[in-house]
Amino acid sequence: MGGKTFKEWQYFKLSITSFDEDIDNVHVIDQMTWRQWLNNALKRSYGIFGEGVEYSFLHVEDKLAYIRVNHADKDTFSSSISTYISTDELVGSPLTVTILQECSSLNLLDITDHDRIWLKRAVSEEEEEYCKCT
Amino acid sequence: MLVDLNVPWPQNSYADKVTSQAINNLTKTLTTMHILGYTHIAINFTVNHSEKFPKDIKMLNPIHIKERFGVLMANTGLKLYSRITLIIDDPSKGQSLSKISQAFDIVAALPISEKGLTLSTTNLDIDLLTFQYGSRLPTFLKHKSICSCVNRGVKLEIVYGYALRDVQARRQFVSNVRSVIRSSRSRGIVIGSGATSPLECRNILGVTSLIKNLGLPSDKCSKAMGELASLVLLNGRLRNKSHKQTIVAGGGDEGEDDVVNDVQGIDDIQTIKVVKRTMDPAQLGHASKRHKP
Amino acid sequence: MVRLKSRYILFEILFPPTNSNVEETMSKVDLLLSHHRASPADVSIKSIVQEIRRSLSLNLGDYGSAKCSSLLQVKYFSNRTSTGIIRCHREDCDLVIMTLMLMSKIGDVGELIVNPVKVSGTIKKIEQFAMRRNSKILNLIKSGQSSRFGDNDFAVNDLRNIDNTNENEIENEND
Amino acid sequence: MDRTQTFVKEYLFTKCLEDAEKPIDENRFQDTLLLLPTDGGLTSRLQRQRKKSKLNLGNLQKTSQSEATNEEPERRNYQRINKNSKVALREYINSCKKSTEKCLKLAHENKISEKANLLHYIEEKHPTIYESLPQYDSFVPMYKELWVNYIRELLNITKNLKAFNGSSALLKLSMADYNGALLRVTNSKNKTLVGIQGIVVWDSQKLFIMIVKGHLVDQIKCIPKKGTVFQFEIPISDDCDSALRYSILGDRFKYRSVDRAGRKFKSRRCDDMLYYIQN
Repeated sequence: MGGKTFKEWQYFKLSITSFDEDIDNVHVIDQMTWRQWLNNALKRSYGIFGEGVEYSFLHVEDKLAYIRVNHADKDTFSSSISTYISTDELVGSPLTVTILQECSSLNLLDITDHDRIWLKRAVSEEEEEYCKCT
Repeated sequence: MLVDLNVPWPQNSYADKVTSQAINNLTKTLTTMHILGYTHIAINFTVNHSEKFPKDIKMLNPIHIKERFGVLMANTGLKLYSRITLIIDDPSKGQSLSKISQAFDIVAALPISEKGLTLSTTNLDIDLLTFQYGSRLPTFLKHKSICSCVNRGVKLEIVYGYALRDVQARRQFVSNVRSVIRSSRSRGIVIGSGATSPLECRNILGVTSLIKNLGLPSDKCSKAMGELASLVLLNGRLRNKSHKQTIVAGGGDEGEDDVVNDVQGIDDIQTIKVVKRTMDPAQLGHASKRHKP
Repeated sequence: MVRLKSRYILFEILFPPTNSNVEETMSKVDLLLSHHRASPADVSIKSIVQEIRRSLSLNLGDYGSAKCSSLLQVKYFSNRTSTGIIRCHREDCDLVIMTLMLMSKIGDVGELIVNPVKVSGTIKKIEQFAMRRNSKILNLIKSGQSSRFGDNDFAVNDLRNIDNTNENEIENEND
Repeated sequence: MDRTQTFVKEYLFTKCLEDAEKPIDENRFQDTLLLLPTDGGLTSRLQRQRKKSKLNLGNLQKTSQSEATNEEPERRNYQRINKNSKVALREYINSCKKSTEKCLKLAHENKISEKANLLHYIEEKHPTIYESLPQYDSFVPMYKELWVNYIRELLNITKNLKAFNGSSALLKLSMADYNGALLRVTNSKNKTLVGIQGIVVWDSQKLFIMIVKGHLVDQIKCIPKKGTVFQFEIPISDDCDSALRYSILGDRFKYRSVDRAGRKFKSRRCDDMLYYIQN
């Protein structure tokens, strides 16, 4: 019924590197470190109100992460993570994140085949949530 | 008509005593609210749903507004209402709302668990749904439950008092408010202060700018404090003072006489309004000249 | 060439009586007087600007504080009436009002509320509004001593007062 | 889909069936509404009949007999009685309106400004108009004796109000009959209605038909219930001048008193009643 389709979420595909091969393959970045990194990034550039941005992890694989952000805050999110270089207290060396892909619908995400399972689950959850009340 | 729906009553449960110092602090908060321009304030008594409630109706409402704040209301022209907020943790233990909602003007639910949230959004007859903004939300808020609850007429309350207390609470407040606004699609949002001391009261310009930054469109912001909040008051008062919103006790021509604004006129226990006879059949019946608003 | 668009915010500092107890019988005027007090000496333009900057960077981080403080000046602040005027960009006047609201102390003066009253495009209009508002408070205090009057006509920051339809009401009241 | 069903139930079933839920419970009511001619062309026949013969109170009985013969006699239900009374009521209101207009025109022409001598003048010159002119004073006893006593006895109001139970009174009042009540409009979306006061002649589903005591001539007014708040007072006893004041929220009162008895009102959002608080 809503005229423009109400876009709820924005999906990011992020990759984290420290531009230094051996450190990269030594450390495995788990979800906790990702969350810590993103939190620092948002805090540094947007303060408390930045940290309030609602985001959740669709899937985390070592250096790759798929994140879902509220559509209204997608600009603050992307601007804050692209301008932040973490200090070396997390992993021992500064880390930067590059945005590989940013899209507003799930099926546009280019994923390798073995990611099918979590993607299907995310899509189904999305459908069930979105269909009911406009 | 500027409404604030949440000024906390210092008592946490029926057991603990209310010190006069706390009452004084509450009076000071109410006066500061009045200075800032608020006209209708609801004093909020938060209690656990699973607590043992006193049996008879008179004991249910510990905020005796007339005795304690009668003079204040007369002096400043404030209109005070009583509100109960039920903390719903495990729905099985709580008892029925019908007896409770007769004693209070507004009934609100504060779910702190997943089951509590589903119960309060589906079949509880309440006016307001509020959350603990200082700590994590019970669950990830889904459109389905929140929007259906808003369509039913239950409003969502944002309490900005948590933002002023300390940095950690402010951080939680920001993310909670964002998810509330997202999940309710910025419909049916009401703003309350939750001010425990005079220092935590803010005027409408400050509050609307805070909520505007959190994502609520600006027209809904200004409506949240005035129009939607008065609808919550109307809904609550009609539940007690009228039979299913058809026949209402009281009423009259001047502005102060509808069921919301007429705080003293309608006698609480008997829900009747005794008044000098003004309508007699011999009067002429044509429409009165419309006095300029 | 479009000139620099800016907004002026009239704000006021209230000192609610947290320690002295308020009996209920105080009339409306005493309540008004108890809240408006001259601000102590060390609340000055410098300390206010410093506090605003600190609160901006805490709440809005680098990006927010940089954006706002590019044009953020406290043009006028008088200790006696504890009212002041802030100039800021048109886009982020909301951010500035929000930080004003989130501030709970200035320097080490703790017990205060910074209360934004009016936003307008030119400093002249703000001054006129401030003068009208102060004169309105003065008449209320003078007339208030004796009679008890309508409940919210005096509440100077109530909703009606903010939208400008009320301005002419005050105007014809004074002329 | 369910919106249409409540509309059909509210407007169709309440009129022609005692119990509006019956067709739905026996799920005779299919989802897809088949638009068949509902009553075999009765309304179209009625239309033709109205154009042919000028129907007024006098020959009402004659037409109902003639109709009953050529139709199946056993249609006893609500519909048959309802049809004639609706026509009669409409005729009555229109004739009253026409006659009050004529009176006002006459009063204007001969510059009569007093009600008494206007009535006097009309009585002599135009007996036909006078006969169909509504008289407010003839309705006053209906309110004074009939309605007030009925309500007072319904709520068993005694001199001292201590034993008076307010909430049960509200329940009874919501099911009471308001024909003959003295109502005044206190608040309404349509601001011109505010202040009108009159005795209810007929309380129909969507409006109160009231007779209003006018300065020059009394008028029949149809006040819509939607978006209006009416106020009425029940004097505790004839001599003492204190009374109980109640108001009726028109939006929620849209069912005729006979329907209201059984109807259970489900609690609804009151967003449309904002005019009630904002003056």
